[in-house]
Amino acid sequence: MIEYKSVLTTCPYCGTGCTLHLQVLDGTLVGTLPAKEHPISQGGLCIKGWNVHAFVNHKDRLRTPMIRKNGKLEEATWEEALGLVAEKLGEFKAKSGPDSIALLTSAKCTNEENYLLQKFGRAVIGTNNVDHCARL
Amino acid sequence: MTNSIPEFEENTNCFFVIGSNTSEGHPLIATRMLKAQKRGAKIIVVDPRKNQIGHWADIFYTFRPGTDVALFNGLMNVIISEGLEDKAFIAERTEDFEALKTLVAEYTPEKVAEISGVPADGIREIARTYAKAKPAAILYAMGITQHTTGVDNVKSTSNLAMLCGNMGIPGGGVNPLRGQNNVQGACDMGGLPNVYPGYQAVTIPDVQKKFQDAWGSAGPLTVGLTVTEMLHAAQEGKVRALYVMGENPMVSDPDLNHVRHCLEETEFLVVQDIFMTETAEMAHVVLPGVTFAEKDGTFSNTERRVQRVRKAIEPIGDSKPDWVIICELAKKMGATGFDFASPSDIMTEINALTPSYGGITYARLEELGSLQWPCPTVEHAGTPYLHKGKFARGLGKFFPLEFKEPAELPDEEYPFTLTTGRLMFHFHTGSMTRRSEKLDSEVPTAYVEINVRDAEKLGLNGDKRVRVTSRRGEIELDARVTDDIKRGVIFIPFHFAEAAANKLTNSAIDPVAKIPEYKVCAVKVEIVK
Amino acid sequence: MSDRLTSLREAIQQVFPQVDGVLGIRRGPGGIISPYLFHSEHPEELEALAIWPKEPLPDVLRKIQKAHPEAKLAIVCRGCEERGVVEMMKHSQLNWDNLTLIGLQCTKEEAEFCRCAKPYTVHAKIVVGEPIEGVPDPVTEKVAAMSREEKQEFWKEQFLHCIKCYGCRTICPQCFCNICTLEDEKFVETGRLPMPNPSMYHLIRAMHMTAKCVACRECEETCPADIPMAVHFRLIARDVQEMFSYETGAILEQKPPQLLVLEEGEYERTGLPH
Amino acid sequence: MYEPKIIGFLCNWCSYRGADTAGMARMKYPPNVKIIRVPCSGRISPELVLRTFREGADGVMVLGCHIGDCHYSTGNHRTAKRMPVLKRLLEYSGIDSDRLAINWVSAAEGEKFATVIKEFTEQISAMPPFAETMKMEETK
Repeated sequence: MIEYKSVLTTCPYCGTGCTLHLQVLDGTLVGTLPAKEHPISQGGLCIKGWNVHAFVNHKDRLRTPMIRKNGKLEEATWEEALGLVAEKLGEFKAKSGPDSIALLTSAKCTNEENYLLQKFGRAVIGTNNVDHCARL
Repeated sequence: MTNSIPEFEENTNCFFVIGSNTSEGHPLIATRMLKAQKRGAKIIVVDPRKNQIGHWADIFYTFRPGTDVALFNGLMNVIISEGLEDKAFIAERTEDFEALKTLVAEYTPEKVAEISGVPADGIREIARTYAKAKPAAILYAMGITQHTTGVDNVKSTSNLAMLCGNMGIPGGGVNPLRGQNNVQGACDMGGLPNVYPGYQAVTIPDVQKKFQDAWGSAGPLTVGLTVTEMLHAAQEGKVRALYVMGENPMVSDPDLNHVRHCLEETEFLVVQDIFMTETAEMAHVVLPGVTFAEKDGTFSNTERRVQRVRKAIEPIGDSKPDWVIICELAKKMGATGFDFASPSDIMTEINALTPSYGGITYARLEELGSLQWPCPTVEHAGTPYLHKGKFARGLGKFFPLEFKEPAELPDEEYPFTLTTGRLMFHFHTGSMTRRSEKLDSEVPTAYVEINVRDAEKLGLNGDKRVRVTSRRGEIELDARVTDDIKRGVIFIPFHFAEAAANKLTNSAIDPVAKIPEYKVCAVKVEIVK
Repeated sequence: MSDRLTSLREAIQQVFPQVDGVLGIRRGPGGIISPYLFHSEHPEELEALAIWPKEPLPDVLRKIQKAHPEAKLAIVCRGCEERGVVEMMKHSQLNWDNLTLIGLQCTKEEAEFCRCAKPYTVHAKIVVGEPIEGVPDPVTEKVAAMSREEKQEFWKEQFLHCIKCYGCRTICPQCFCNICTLEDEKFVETGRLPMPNPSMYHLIRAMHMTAKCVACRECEETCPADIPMAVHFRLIARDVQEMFSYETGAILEQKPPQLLVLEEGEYERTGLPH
Repeated sequence: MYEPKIIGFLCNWCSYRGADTAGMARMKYPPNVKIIRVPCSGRISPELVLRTFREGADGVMVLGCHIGDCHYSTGNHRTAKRMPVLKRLLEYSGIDSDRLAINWVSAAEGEKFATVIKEFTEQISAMPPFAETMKMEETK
């Protein structure tokens, strides 16, 4: 079956909040279309919005976790990488207290992800050292 | 933003744009202003550079970077001395007007002209146009906030808006245009050192208890560190581990040489991102997250409008949605309360703990498309504009503010003022747009804008390569000679790591908001032989 | 309106057995519409079928057919979209033999929104709705009646509003070249806003739309700055008809004039010297 | 009176040789036209003409072989089809289309070449400089 759909989503660039359609053909992105009758973007987009699909499949995308070994970042499994992060954060928390750890959430991630990371920082680590680039 | 974007087209009669390159930073908000202009609304733009929006404006003036408070005081001086203020609004809804009146009386248009470079008659013209065209909206962006007087600047905008009764009405208000798609949401969700989700202060014991009850454990009663403070603390060894999700301080933060040094001092740096950013290259562990196209969720735009992000394709390679990574990490550390099956589940928890998001559910977003907070219950229709009838604190407070000079002024050795900003074709640290062929071909690398006459004085004939140096660092890049920038000011877009404007910028911060002064620092320019 | 929607659903169901998919429009979250390929396996999806506003379907069709050249596809098309499909076929962008057209005739309101002279299909065998007469185009007439100085002023202001989003080019069903002159910095300067010579972008595009514009007005609709660029295309379309007797998208067998040599009698109508 | 800048695109096979013929016969014509030799008038696309105006030309001429004499048999048919449309487009945009001239000059027509150049130069000289009428560069 040939599958073509247009997925309505929100532009990941500036704060205007234009929505757009990602055109998906057989599971791959083939383009962007604006959303007509949307209260903000009104069927239009800027040049960044029109090209929003372009970086998603870029060859530079990170595909596997990486751990620094002997000064170099080397590919690792999720198990190893998350295991190491959990171990280290636990260690610092125990040895130097929760405030020896700081977290940056992201103006590029979703509300849910921001919520989770600050919850992680406050509930699991126990610090208010949580910020993001709002000022930058 | 206190108000909404659709109101600009329908209601606003005057736009006062200051510190915002709207046509490049927020193109579709700028074109909304054009639509309003066609029905007679006036556009006023004041900026050190004549951007495209400046070319569209009915009234345009350049001014000296960092003199915003003086300019606002001058405008209010004219409005009060000509009796154009909204007396009923001031009497009913505000306090401390007399103090403001006394202070701004000192700021005559002539005096302000000397400080800001806007001619006295220009100040009168702007003041009259703004005051007579109700509803009038003030629009600003980082040009107002990224100063050591950032908080004063913001308070000045609301002083002016209240003075003319432009608060709590459709099409008016004070409208900071947020630069990133979800910077509003990141703040709303408590991605700040002083508040839990929904701006509930960490210092209030009842709030702490609320989150302890919900999560089993919560943060301390003391305010945490901001980005800038974290980096200093890392250098001092007080912060030993740093977890960075989707940020790139190695390009975005001020005084990059210092940032590099701080990150090198960090014992354990975890970076969760979609590309090998300049920051990720320094990490001990790199976790591959996914782009907006590969996950579900919500973003909150600059007008507090919460909208859905929908998964269109499967994650690339072994990458995972950021929310999945955090849940897995938390569980690895033995935490409970991270068993979410979907972002919709997470939103249910947010609904319960964040009063302003109480009624923003996935089911409602599916039906309505978007909802603007505050939206406390599932019956609530959302809030297009704030402060209707009453301010959150009761009466609106006027803040009499004296003008203060920026932290670093040009001098003989560093005679130019550097201001930084954005381009239409790129975004923030460029990690996405510079990997987009079309966008990259428009502007493949950094440049510095310099006034024609300044260029002549330097002996720059045409566009050539120059070295720009500040007290903190130096970069080499191409010059772009133009009429559209004030003399004595140069502009460098901050998207480009190879000629990072932030190697030059000053990390002096606003004492309250802790925002660095990106918009003013002193530099010199030399031709590269 | 709802009648047409029901009839269109029936027409699609009727076509389903003969094709691998039917390209149409569906109404999604928040009432926002988008192109979608409907399948006979999921007739329930037709519940979300929509007809207005329209979407640039011929371009979507081209993308699908490129990936699936053998697939039998149907497309719901209005007059303009049918013309779009015909022109794309003439420029070897679509395989006509594998296509079924389901014509959708526009209402008067829709035609007025598009200032459309031909709001009806002529080739589609299956048709929904009754064809209506074309409507006048007051915007084009207004510009045509201006003096030279007024025209210059008018376009100067319009073009200054251009934010260089390339939306008009990207959404156009007739802009399918792999290499685009508008992205060539020899002609359109890169990286500057407002564009130093905005008329270069717009006049080059107008020339490239000669005998190609199918009057769907998608470009004007997507323009954030509301530049009425179709005015140029429509005025030129009249000239092309007058000089080369070519009506874009109308006759399947007629080759586009810019690809061909001068025909008998054409030279005399160009107004060039002898 | 100002000296207009005129660019003449001349096809290699007919018009450029026509210019040679005129030169060899020492015919007099004004020096305003800067000649650019091209393989065929059909090479001159509308965007090249527009760019020539952008770069500061007050007038542009495209001279090719007579219809029927094209070295590539139908190259100049393109010219005959595109340039009239471009002239109309210039008018719709508020630009005097007389600033663009299309003509046919064979290798033997030295005299015609001199006349065409002379008449076009006079015609352009009678108009104000292009930059003054069409402020294409205004936003720079």
